[in-house]
Amino acid sequence: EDKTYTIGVSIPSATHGFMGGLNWHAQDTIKRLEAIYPNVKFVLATAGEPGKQVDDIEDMLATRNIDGLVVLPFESEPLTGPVKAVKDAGKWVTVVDRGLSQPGIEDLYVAGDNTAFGQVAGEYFRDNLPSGAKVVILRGIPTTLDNERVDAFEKAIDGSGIEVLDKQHGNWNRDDAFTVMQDYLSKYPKIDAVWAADDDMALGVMEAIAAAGRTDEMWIVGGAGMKEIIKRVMDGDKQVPVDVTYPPAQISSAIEMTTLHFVSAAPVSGRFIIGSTLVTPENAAQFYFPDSPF
Amino acid sequence: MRNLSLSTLGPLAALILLVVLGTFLNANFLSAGNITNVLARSAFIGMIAVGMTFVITSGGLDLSVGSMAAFIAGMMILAMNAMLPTLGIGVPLVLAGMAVALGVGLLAALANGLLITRAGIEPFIVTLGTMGIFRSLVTWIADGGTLSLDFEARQFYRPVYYGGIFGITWPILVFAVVAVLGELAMRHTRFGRYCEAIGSNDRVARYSAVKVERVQLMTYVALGVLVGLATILYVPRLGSASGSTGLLWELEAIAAVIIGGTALKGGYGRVWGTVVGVLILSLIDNILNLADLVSPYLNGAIQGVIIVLAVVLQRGKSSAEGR
Amino acid sequence: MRNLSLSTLGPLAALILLVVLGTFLNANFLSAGNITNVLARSAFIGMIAVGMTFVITSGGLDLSVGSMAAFIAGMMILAMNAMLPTLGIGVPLVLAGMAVALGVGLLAALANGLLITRAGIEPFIVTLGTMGIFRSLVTWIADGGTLSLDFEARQFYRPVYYGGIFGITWPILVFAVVAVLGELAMRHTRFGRYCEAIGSNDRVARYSAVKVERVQLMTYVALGVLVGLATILYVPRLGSASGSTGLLWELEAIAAVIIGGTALKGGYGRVWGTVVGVLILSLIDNILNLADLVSPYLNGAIQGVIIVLAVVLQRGKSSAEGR
Amino acid sequence: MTPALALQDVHKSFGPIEVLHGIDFALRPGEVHALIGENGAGKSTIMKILGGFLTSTSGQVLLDGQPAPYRSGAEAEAAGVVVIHQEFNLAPDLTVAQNVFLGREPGRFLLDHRAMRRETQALLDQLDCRVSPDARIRDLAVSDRQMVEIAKALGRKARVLIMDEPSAVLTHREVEVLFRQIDRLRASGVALLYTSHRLDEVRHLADRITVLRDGAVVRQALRGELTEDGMATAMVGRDLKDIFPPRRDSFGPVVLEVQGFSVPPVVQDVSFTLRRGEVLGISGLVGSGRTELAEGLVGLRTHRGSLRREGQAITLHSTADAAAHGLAYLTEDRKELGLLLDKSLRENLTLSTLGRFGRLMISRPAEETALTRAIEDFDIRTPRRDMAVGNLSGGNQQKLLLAKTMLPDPQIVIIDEPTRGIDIGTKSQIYHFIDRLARDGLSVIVISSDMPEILGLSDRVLVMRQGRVAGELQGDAITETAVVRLVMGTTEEATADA
Ligand SMILES: Nc1ncnc2c1ncn2[C@@H]1O[C@H](COP(=O)(O)OP(=O)(O)OP(=O)(O)O)[C@@H](O)[C@H]1O
Ligand SMILES: Nc1ncnc2c1ncn2[C@@H]1O[C@H](COP(=O)(O)OP(=O)(O)OP(=O)(O)O)[C@@H](O)[C@H]1O
Ligand SMILES: [Mg+2]
Ligand SMILES: [Mg+2]
Repeated sequence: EDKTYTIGVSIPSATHGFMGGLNWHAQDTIKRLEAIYPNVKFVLATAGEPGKQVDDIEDMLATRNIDGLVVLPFESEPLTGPVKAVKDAGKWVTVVDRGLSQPGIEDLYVAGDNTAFGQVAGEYFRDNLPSGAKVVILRGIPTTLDNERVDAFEKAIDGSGIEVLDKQHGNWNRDDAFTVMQDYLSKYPKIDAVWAADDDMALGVMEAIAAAGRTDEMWIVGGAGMKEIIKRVMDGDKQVPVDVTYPPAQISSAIEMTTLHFVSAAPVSGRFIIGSTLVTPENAAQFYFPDSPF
Repeated sequence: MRNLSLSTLGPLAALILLVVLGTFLNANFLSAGNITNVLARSAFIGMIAVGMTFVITSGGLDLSVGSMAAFIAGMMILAMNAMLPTLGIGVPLVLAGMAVALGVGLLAALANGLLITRAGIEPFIVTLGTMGIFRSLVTWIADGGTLSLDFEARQFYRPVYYGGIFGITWPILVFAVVAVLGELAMRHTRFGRYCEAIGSNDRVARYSAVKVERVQLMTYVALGVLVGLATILYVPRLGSASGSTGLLWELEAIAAVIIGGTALKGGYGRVWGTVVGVLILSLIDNILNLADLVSPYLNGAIQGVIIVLAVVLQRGKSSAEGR
Repeated sequence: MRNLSLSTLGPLAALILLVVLGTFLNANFLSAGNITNVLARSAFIGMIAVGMTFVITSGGLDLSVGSMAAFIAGMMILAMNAMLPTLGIGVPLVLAGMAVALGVGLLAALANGLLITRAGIEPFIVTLGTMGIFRSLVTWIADGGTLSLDFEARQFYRPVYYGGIFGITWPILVFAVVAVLGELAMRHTRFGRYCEAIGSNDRVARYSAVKVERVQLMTYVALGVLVGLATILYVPRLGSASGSTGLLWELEAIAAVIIGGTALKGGYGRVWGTVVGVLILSLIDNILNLADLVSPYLNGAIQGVIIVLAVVLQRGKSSAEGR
Repeated sequence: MTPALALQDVHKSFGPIEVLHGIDFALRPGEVHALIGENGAGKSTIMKILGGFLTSTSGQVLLDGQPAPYRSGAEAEAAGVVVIHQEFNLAPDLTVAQNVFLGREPGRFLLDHRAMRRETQALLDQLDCRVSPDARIRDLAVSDRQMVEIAKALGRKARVLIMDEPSAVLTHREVEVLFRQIDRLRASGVALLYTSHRLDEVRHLADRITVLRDGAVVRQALRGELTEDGMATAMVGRDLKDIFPPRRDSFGPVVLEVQGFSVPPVVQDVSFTLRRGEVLGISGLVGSGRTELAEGLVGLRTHRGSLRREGQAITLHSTADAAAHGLAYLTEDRKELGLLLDKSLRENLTLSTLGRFGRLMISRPAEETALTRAIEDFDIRTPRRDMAVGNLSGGNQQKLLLAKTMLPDPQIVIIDEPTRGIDIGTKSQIYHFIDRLARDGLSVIVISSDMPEILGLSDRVLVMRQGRVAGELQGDAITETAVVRLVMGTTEEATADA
C-alpha cells in the first residue's frame, strides 16, 4: 500500500449551471477522497474549449505522471485521439458523460443518458398535453448532445398532435433564455408548455413569463436537477410540475470508481449509464442537495 | 459638415430599416410589450456603451466591462445577503446594495484606470488582464455555481427592473437619462471636449493645459460607475450572478460604440450614435427571435451581415478617403 | 535605443521568469515531451499571431481569425471527406485538403480585406461581422454538431501534427519557419516597411507613393493564408471542427501581439516579440497545469495577473511618456 | 526695468548630447526680441524652456526676476507665458473654435458654444483670416492652420508671447496682418520673442536681436545695429554672397503640357507648359489653389483635364503613377503628409523609393549610404543618425523632406514651399541645388509664398488667383510689383507696367 497514485481529472470549466455543479462535485469528491486515501493524488484541470482540454491532458501525461485519467470530453471527436494516446501509454481511462467517437478506448464509462433525457421530458409532454397543444423549446449551445436531446424529445411527442412552435438556442444560460422567452411571448399569443431543457434556462423562462403576466397559462419542464427547481417540484409548484434529472454528481461516481480501481482490487471497469428520471413531487426529496451550488 | 450629416444619419437609417423589417415580419413587433422588452434589455449594454464611448473617444479601450458587471453583481448579491439579517428587507437594504454596486464598480474601474494612466500600460492589456481576474473571482466566490439573492429580498427588489412610472420601466428611464446626460457631457462639457482632444492628439491636449491622465482616469471611472448602475438594474431581473453573467458584453458595447460612428482610434465621439448602435444590436436579436428563419444556427451569420450593412449605410467610400 | 532595448527585453524577461518558475514547480517541465507539447500547441496561435502582427502594425485589426479557423477546418474536412472516394487515402488527398484550407483562408481573408480597403469600413466592424458569419456557417454545416474527418484519412494525416524530423514535430518546424520569415518580412522587406509606415501615418505613406490599400489588403490576405496554414496543422490534431473550434483565438492572437510590444495603434511591429508573447501565453496555461492551485476557478485570475505583469516588466512609466 | 522673462546660464541636453551651452538673455515688456540662428542652433529648444514645455538641464528661467514658478506649459500659460509652437499644436479632429479655446473653455458647467464661436470669429477677423470657426483643423490648409495657431495664442491674453517661426508658412499679406498684431501687442506692453529665417522681417520687427550659433549666443544687438547681411554672417559664421544663382537662359523642349486642368472644387481650367531645364514659380494667395493644383498633377486628388508628358497623354491616379512618369511632389505639410515623425531618418528618406534598395530584401548598407549622401548634400544637422525625425529641428526636417523627394531622381519636381523654416545659409544652398537640377536638365515647379524666392529663382512665374491662372510672367517681366498686382487681381495694369 506504499505505492502512490496520481489521477488526472479533466472537465469543461464552469460556464453554465450544470457544469458549475459538475465542477463543484468534482472538487468536493477530490477533497473527500484525498482525505480518505493519502496515497492518491488528484490533478484537476478545467478547459473552456476542446483544444485547451487536449492541452490539459497532454500536460498531465507529460509532467504529472498520471496513472489514470477521468475525462468528461468537451466534444467527443476532438478528444478521441488524445484520450486514446493516454490509453496507449498504459494508463487507466475513465470517460464521463460524453462518449468518445471510437469504441473500446475507455476502461470505465460513466454517463448520463441524453436520449433518455429528451425522451423522458417528451413523454411527460405527450402524456400531459392534449392534441393540438402548443409548446416552445429552448435549446442549449449547439452541440451533438443538444441535438440528441432535442431529437429524442421530438421523437417522443411524435404523433401526439402536440405542435412545436419554435426552438431557439438559449445556450444553457439564464439571461439568454430570458430574452428568447420574452420574444416567444411576444410572438405567440398561446403557449401551453415550455421545454427549457435545463434548469438554469427554466429559471430565466419563468422570470420572462412572470414579467409578461402569463404565469397561469403554461408550465415549464427544465432538466438536470438544480436544487431550486427540485425544491419547487417538491413543494408542488404548478408552474414546474416535474423535472428531469441529468445529475452533475455522475462525475463523483466516476472519480470514486476510478480511485477504487487503484486502491482496492475491486473490479470497476464497464459501462455505467445513469438514466434520466422524472422528478415528481413524490420522489423529489431524494434528488434534493441543498449544499450543492447547483 | 456634409460628411458629418451622412455619417450621422447612417446608423439611424439602419435602425429605421430594422424597425420596418421587424414590423413586416411580425405584427407584434410594435406592441408595447415587445418595445418595452427590447428597450429594457438594451439598457444594460446601453449604459455601459455610453461610458465606453468616452473611453474610446479619449483613445482608450475597456475589455473588462462584462466581467466587471459579473463581479459587481456577485459582490452586490453577497453584500445584500450578508446585510439582510441586520437591515431586514426594505429600502435600506436595496440602497445599501446599490451603494455596494456603485462602490465596487468605481474601485474596479479605478484599478483599470490607474494601471493605464499611472503605470502606462496599454489599455488592451490591462483590461484583458482584469477581464480574466474579475470573471475568475466571481466563479470562485460562487464556487462555480450561481450566487442568488435571497428570495424575499429579490421579491422586494424586483420592481427596480420590472416596475416604472408612466408605463415606462426603470431600466428604460435610467438608460434614457444616462444617454441624455452622456450626450450633454460629450457635446457640452469640458470633460467631453477634453476626451475628444486627447483622442485626437494627446500631446496637443497636454500642451493646452488639459490634465490628460486625469481625464483618462475619469473616463474609466465613469465607465465603472455606469457598469455599477447597469448591474443595479440587472440584478433584480434574475436575482443571480455567475461566471457567465455579462459574457461578451464588452464586445457588444464596443461594437455599439463603433456602429454609432465613434472612431475606434479616438478623437471623435458620438453618444447618441452609440444609443442607436445599441438599439440596432438589440433589434437584430429580437427580430431573429421573432422571425422564422431557415435555421437558428444561422443567427450569427445574419447578425454579422446586418452589422456590416448598418455601417456600410453610414460610411461609403467617400468618407473613407476623408479620414 | 535605450527605450527600445528595454521594451525589447521586457517580454523576453517575462518569458524567462516563467520558465524558471515552471522548472521550480515541476521537474518534468523541462522534459523534451513537455517542451514539445507547449511549442506544438503554440504553433496555431503563433502562426496566426505572426500574421496579425502585420495587420495591427499597418493600423488594422482582425477579430475573425478564430472563427475563420473553424470555418476553414470545416471546409477542409468536408472537402477531404468528399474527395476520399475519388482520391483514396494517401498523399494526394492530404495535399488536396491543404490546398482547400489555404484557398478558403485566402478567400475569407480577401472578403475581409476588400470590405475594409475598398468599402472603407472600420476593420473592427467588418471582422466582427465575419466572425459571426464564419462561426455560424460552421455550426450550420455541422448541423449544430461536429464535422469529423473520416477515421482512416485521419490516421493517415495524423503525423502532420504528431510527426516530424530530427525529433522536432512539424507544427514547431512550420511555426519556426513562419516566425523567421515573418521577422524577415517585417524588418527587411518593403512590405514590412510599408506596414509600419501606413500604421504610423497612412497619409504620409500615400504621399510617398505607397499603395496603401494594396498593402493593407495584403496584410489581411497573408493573415488568412496563415490561418489556413494553422488549420492544416490543427485538423490532424483534433480531426474535427465544430462551432467551438478556435473559440477566442482572436483574443489570444491579439494579446500575444500586444504583449510582444507591437503597438495596438499601429506603426510599430515586432514579429519576434509576438513569438515571445505567444510562448508566454502558452506557458501560463502549461504552468497552471503543472502546479496545484487553490482552485481551478482562479486560473483566469492568475492568467490575467501574469499578462499584466509581463507587460509591466516591459513598459514602465518612462516609455509611456515617450510615446 | 526687470525683464519679464529671462534665461540665466541655461544648459540643455537630450541624452548625452548637449544642445544649449549656457544661454543668457532677457525679454523686456513692450519689446520685440528676435532670436535667430541656423537650423538646429537651438531656438525652438530655448522657446520650449521659456514656455515650460522642457526643463533645462541646468541654469534658471526667471519670471519677473524670480525663478519661474511653473513646471509645465499649462502652468506657464497660467503665468501669462504663451508659446506659438513651430510644429502645429492643434487637435486635428476638433474645430477651429474648439482648438482656440482648448483648455480654457468658457461656461460654468455647460460650455458656452456661442461665446466661443463669437470670440473665435473676432480673433480670426482681427487676423483677416476667412476660416470658419466651425471648420475642422484636419481640413485646413497649412497656412490657415498657422493663422488659427496665432489666433489661439492671441486669445490667451499673454504678457509674454513666444513665437517660433510664425511666418514660415504665411504669405506676404498674412505676414503683414501678423505684424500689425505684433505692433499692437508691443504697444500694450507685452514682451515678445520672435524667430524667423526671413531676415528682412527680423530687421523690420525686432527691437533687440540675439544670434545663436550651435547652442550658444554669439551676438546681441539692438535695432539698427545689424544689417541683414550682418545677421546672416553672424549666424552662419562666414560671409554669404549670391543667395540666388544666376538666371538660366537655355531651355529644352516642353516636357509637360497641362491643358484645361481642374481639381474640383477649387482649381478651374488651368493650362501651362513646362520645359526641360526650367524653373517655373507659382505664386498666389493662401487658398488660391496652388497646393490643390500640385496635388492634382501628381494624382493625389481627383482631377479633370489633360496632361501630356513629352507629347504623350498620361493619366495619373496615384503618386506611384506619377513617380513612374518621373514626377515628384514635395508637400507643404511636412508634419502630416511629408514625414513619419516617429520613424528614423533612414526610414523616412527611402520610403518612396524602397524598390531601389534591394529586390527582395532591403539593403541596409545601401540605405545608410543614401542617408550619408543626403546628410551631406542637404546639410542635415542631426545629433544622431538613428533619431526619430520628430526630434529634428524644424529646418532639418524640411531638408530631409527635400532629400526624400529628390531621391527618386525625378524628371519633374513640384516643390511646395521649398525653404519653409530653412536658415538663410542653407536656403542659398538649396537655391543653388535647384539651379543645378535645372541645368542638369530637370524641370522644377516651385510653389512659394516667399516673394524673394519666387523672384530670385523662377524663369517663369505663374500667378494663381481663386483657382485660376491670373497671369504668367517671364524673364525681365518678373518684378515684385508685377507679381503682386497679379496676385491681388489687377492684371491689366501689371502687364502694362511690365
Ligand atoms: N526631443 C529631442 N531629442 C533629441 N534631440 C532633440 C530633441 N529636440 C531637439 N533636439 C535637437 O536639439 C537641437 C536644437 O533643435 P531646435 O529645434 O531647438 O533647433 P532650432 O534652432 O529651432 O532649428 P530650426 O531653425 O530648424 O527650427 C537639434 O539638433 C535637435 O535635433
Ligand atoms: N473657394 C474655396 N472654397 C472652399 N475652400 C477653398 C476655396 N479655395 C480654397 N479652399 C480651401 O483652402 C485650402 C487652400 O487651398 P490650397 O492649399 O490649394 O491653396 P494654396 O494656394 O496652396 O495656399 P497655401 O499657401 O495655404 O498652400 C484648401 O484646403 C482648399 O480646399
Ligand atoms: Mg525651430
Ligand atoms: Mg499651398
